[in-house]
Amino acid sequence: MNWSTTTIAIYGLTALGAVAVYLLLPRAGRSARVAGTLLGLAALAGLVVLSLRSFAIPGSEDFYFYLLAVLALTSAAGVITQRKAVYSALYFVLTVVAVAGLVVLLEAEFLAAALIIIYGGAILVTYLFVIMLAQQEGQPLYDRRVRGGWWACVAGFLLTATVASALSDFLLLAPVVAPPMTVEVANTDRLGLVVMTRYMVVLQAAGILLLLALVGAVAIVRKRYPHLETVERPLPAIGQAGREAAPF
Amino acid sequence: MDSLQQYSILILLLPLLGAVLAGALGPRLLKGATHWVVILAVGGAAYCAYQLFEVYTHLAVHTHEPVQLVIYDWIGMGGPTSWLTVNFRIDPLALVMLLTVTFIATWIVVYARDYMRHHHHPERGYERFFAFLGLFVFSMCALVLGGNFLLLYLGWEAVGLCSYLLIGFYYDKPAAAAAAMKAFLVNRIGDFGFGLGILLIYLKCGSLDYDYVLSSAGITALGDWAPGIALLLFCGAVGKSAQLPLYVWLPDAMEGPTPVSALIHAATMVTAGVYMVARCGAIFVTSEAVMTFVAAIGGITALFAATMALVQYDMKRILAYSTISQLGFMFLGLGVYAADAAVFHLMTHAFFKALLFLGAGSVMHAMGGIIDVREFGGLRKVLPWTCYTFVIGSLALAGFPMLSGFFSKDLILHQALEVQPLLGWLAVITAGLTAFYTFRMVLLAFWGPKRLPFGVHVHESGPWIIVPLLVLAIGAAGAGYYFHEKLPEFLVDMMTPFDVAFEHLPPGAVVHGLSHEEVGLLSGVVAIAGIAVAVLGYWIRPDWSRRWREESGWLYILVHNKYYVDEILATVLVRPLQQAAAVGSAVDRYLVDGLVWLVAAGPRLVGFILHRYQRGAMQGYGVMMAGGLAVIIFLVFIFARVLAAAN
Amino acid sequence: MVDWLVIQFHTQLGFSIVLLLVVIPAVLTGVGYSTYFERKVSAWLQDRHGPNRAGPLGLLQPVADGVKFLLKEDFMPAGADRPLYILAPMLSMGIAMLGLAVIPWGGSYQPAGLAEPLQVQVAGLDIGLLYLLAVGALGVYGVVLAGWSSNNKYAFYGGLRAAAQMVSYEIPLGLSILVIVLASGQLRLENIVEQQTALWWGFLPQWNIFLHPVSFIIMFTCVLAETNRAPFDLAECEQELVGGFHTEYNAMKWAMFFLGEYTHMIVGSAFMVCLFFGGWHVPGLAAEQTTLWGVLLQLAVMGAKISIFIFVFMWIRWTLPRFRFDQLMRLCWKGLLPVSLALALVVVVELFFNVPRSYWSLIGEVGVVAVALVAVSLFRIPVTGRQWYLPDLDNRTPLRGGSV
Amino acid sequence: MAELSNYILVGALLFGLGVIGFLTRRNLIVVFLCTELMFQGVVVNLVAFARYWGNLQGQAFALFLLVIAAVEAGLALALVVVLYRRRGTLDSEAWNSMRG
Repeated sequence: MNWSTTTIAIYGLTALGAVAVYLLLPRAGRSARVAGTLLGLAALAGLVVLSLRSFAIPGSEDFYFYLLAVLALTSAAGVITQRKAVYSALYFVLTVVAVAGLVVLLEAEFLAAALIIIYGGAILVTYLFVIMLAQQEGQPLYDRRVRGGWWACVAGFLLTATVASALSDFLLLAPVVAPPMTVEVANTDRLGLVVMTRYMVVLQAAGILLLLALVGAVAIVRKRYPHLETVERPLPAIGQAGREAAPF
Repeated sequence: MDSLQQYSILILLLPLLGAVLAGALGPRLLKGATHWVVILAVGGAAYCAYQLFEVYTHLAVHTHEPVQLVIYDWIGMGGPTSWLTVNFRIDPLALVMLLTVTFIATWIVVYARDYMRHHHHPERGYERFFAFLGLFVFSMCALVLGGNFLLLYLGWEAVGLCSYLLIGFYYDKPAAAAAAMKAFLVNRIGDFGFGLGILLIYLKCGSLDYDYVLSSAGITALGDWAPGIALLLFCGAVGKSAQLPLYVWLPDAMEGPTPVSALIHAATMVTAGVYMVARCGAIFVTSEAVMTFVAAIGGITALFAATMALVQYDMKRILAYSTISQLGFMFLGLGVYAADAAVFHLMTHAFFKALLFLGAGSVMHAMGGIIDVREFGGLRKVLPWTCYTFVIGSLALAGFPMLSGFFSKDLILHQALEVQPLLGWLAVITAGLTAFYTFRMVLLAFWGPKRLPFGVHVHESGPWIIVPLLVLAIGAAGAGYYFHEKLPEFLVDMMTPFDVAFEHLPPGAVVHGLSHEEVGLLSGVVAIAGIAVAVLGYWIRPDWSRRWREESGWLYILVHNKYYVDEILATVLVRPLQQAAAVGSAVDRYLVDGLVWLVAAGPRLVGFILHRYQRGAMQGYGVMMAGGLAVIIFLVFIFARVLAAAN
Repeated sequence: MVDWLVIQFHTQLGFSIVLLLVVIPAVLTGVGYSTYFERKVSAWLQDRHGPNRAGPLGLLQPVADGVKFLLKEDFMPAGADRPLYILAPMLSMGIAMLGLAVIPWGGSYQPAGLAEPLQVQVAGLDIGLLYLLAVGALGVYGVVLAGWSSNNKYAFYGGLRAAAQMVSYEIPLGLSILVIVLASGQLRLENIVEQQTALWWGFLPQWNIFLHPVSFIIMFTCVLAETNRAPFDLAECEQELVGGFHTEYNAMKWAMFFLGEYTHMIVGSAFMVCLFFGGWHVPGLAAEQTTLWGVLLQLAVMGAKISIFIFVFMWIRWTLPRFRFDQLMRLCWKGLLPVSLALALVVVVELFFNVPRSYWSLIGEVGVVAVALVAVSLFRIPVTGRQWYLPDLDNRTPLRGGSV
Repeated sequence: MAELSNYILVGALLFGLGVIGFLTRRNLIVVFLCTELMFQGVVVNLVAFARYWGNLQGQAFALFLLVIAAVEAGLALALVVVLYRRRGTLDSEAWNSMRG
């Protein structure tokens, strides 16, 4: 199989996937979910078959790779096709877990743990929190139908297909095989050394960025208007307020 | 050596620290106690300056050699070794300046504590004021301590900045804001020349260190450019030290608070020009013509400013013109190869002029901000301390025998009469005028019948004001006698280029007319005569002064209007510049802006067509973006493939 | 039997499977009896008898409960989100049990005829600590989803509270663990335990609790909050929210929440024991115990230490009153977080200056706390009380928009 | 052992799915979720490159990417809350007052 057939295959399968996603997207009227699912699975299977040719003998790691990759992609599709935002968020958690698994396969355990702790433990919980705060009653209209789905799917397909085919094309010309890892020092230690020496300034900048985001988020959300009922109440004298006995 | 380094760094850092603390903590934390920070800082700097002096004079090596301290490498100028360093040069000249500056500044900061607190202005900037003062002392010390021209320039501009900030201290007063602007702009003219001079020095010598530039090798490297460079540097001195024709900013600078006038515009900053010329003597003496030019500018400015001081009524302005005049004396001294006398005069002048300004400030303080001598009189009884310290300062300024001004002025006059007899005699006349206008002011303010402005509760100032006055009065009275032999001895190294040049003057250029004692007698007589005339005209027979004024006719009007210099400058310089600016502005507005508008019209047209497709929905833009990106990547990919195929 | 299996597989894998087969039933039984224990403890604390009907001393009570849970009607509230409603308790319990994998239950075991010793641990990960943190981070989903999917306001508030609380307390938790990680330079739990088996003066084991007591207190507090135990059980406080997130649950699904909570407690206790109390280390006994009996002894000691922790949990629950929610958050953000940050900083500085692993760190920690106390008392930082310096704002977030 | 191109493909597809979701979904929160999905694709790519190039720079960048994601989540969600308070809806089409 030479490069041009690979490219064509990638284009074709991506297009198939795009059609599947289009069918799966929520919209008014009857949506062709079953057809979409079948098409999507077909596209995934095609991709698996397409990439299988690069293994001489598939090993157990490859099995895990396919498992996690398929899991990541299906759950990612779930993120964008679910009608309820909560389900989107949960599928996203699944994606994160799958990606963390892929990252473990790539021998970056620390990053995998960080992914789960930060994404799963913090970011997505915050998302859930906001979703719940902001969406009380049923499914609003805007979640039940997408808009411009067709154009978006074409654009996304074009982007994905060009990127994927371009990258894998160049990589196919010179197949890159992973060098054996020299595991004398644990991944965490080495990553720490890199981050703390070579990327010290970036690390500092990242810290400052986080601080800024913290302050910014508080400043954005904080309300500056006093409530009408409480406006009249005089403020307690400094240092006295803690002493007034008002448990409720 | 170590202690030299420590003390010199401390001299710089203490005031800076004081300024930063006062500025940062003052408004919130220190408030009314801000002065303590700056007093301690500046006083500490004065102490360090004294210690520096002690250590320097007790060095085991040959005395009075300049000591170079390299603090750190500052700016790499290309090449592995060529660095502009921050280095200090400690030598007698720097020490004299440092001691003078820090000593006077200490007492003025003390004085400012009461003055700024009970001031008639609704005071908002108490902390700001002290922060600026600290910053000024830092800048001035950096100027004096610096061992190269770049540090000199840095300090030079920094003191200019402080001067600007402090003149415009009452920034809500239009006059103050305008005066600050004027000072800054006029100084720019001088500093432009100064900067050019420094650049030329670097071009010619490849170094800015005094050590090299002022050595014989450096002077040789400067070659024929030396006189030109000297003139350019002098240009800066003319601006900073308010000499003809750039003196116009100094009288207006009196809009600032009085302690500022005393410290910056009388005692220290304005003498930076004198310091600079003395420091760069080796460059200036390369040309006799330049020296003559310096002397001429100094002598003429002295006379010119003294005549203007004759007819002023605002005490601070009289003192300002007097300052210009005395600075003229210093430049005269420099121009006639008597640099030690000039520096000596700088020091004594710092004492008595600071004293006079502070005294005027005390009067102003008592009068509720009024400083025009026509509005009050006979204050001798109500303000005794102020009055008598003021009289001591005035006597010193007038050159009354055995007071400090007498000694320094005498040295300058003697040498001037020898080298430039014409300017020398002019200076003698100026000395007489000085005595006259000084006592005119004293008599108008303190003698005669008691007159007070309406509604002012007059009171003598408190100890925070009186003590600095007394200390400075002691200095004004005794410094001349105490130092008149020691200082020239101490400064003998600095004098070497001047002395050498003096020895090599062509025969006949030096006239040996009057001996030292005769000149002393002459100046004493002139001073006493000036005082006597003032006493006659303003105390014993007040109607005489009125008659003088009326009889002098157009001359009086001319002088009273300050020779119309401001107006002439406005006509010759400012108006044409404004016209040119108007033309430029019109070109900018119609021609350039029109072109820009035309250029902009294209996108506007495109935007007019496209704007309807902007629906404000970000995802619509996202679709376009993703599609466009995909097309670009696709094209790049195809292109790369075609290239690969072609190869 | 064990030897046979191990030799059969000739690897750690076999032993891990054996261990799993032992640990999971043991933990589940332990969980069951924790509920019994909890009731007994609360009874003792309140001077009553507690369960004493089913079996001798009521020992069969958990069995009876189990039967009841299984036989009860499985109820689905109206308008509930069906898949998530079912998924939530499973998540809650399953994720809690994931943590058991990296806990070192004992030291190393050397069966006869095997060249290399085996770790008494299901999975010895390089990043065991991080794994535990990650699993703990995921634990919140069960509660949040239960709250959301029940279609019940009280449950919903419980879920929201749980989300905010767990996300917040994860930060000081991570920082206090970071102190230990920094001090020991290890991310493997078993190595951290082994480090603590050394002795001071020949008799005192070098447990981290002696070196980092403040870090332990912070971690303990955070574990209480992470497991939703009193006094931090705001997500299920019955006075305000009926049953909180599990208001609508009953039967086995409710039991799974219960099991999840107690498993969480056990994992948390095991975590703390490993970090601060020498794990399986038996004081007074050499660390190397490779015989079967030695390993069993270590397992027993580990179990005993965990049990003590669980007892402390219960003791606290039945002793301390519950926090108010704003107090809870303030305690985290204004109390624990700054102190744990300062602790981490102190440890970093000590590491930087190569301060030996000795009482210096103790002094540093005590110093941090002293400074914190002084700061709190001097500046009156409202760590749990009312904040007097903020103007009265409407802090209620409108749930339906448009209040501007 | 899987080849680099396989991981790249997974990353690209994740990214593409994120793009499609970003472009089609109207719920602001889901839109932001989709940007995080794109981040996931990038993480896979970075770590894969790091592994196959035998260095750790990709991992370091992925770590910083997590920081960016956290920052984005914090700020974006704060904004969403404010927007929701203003209009009472999460529909991205409610916010088109910047149209030309």
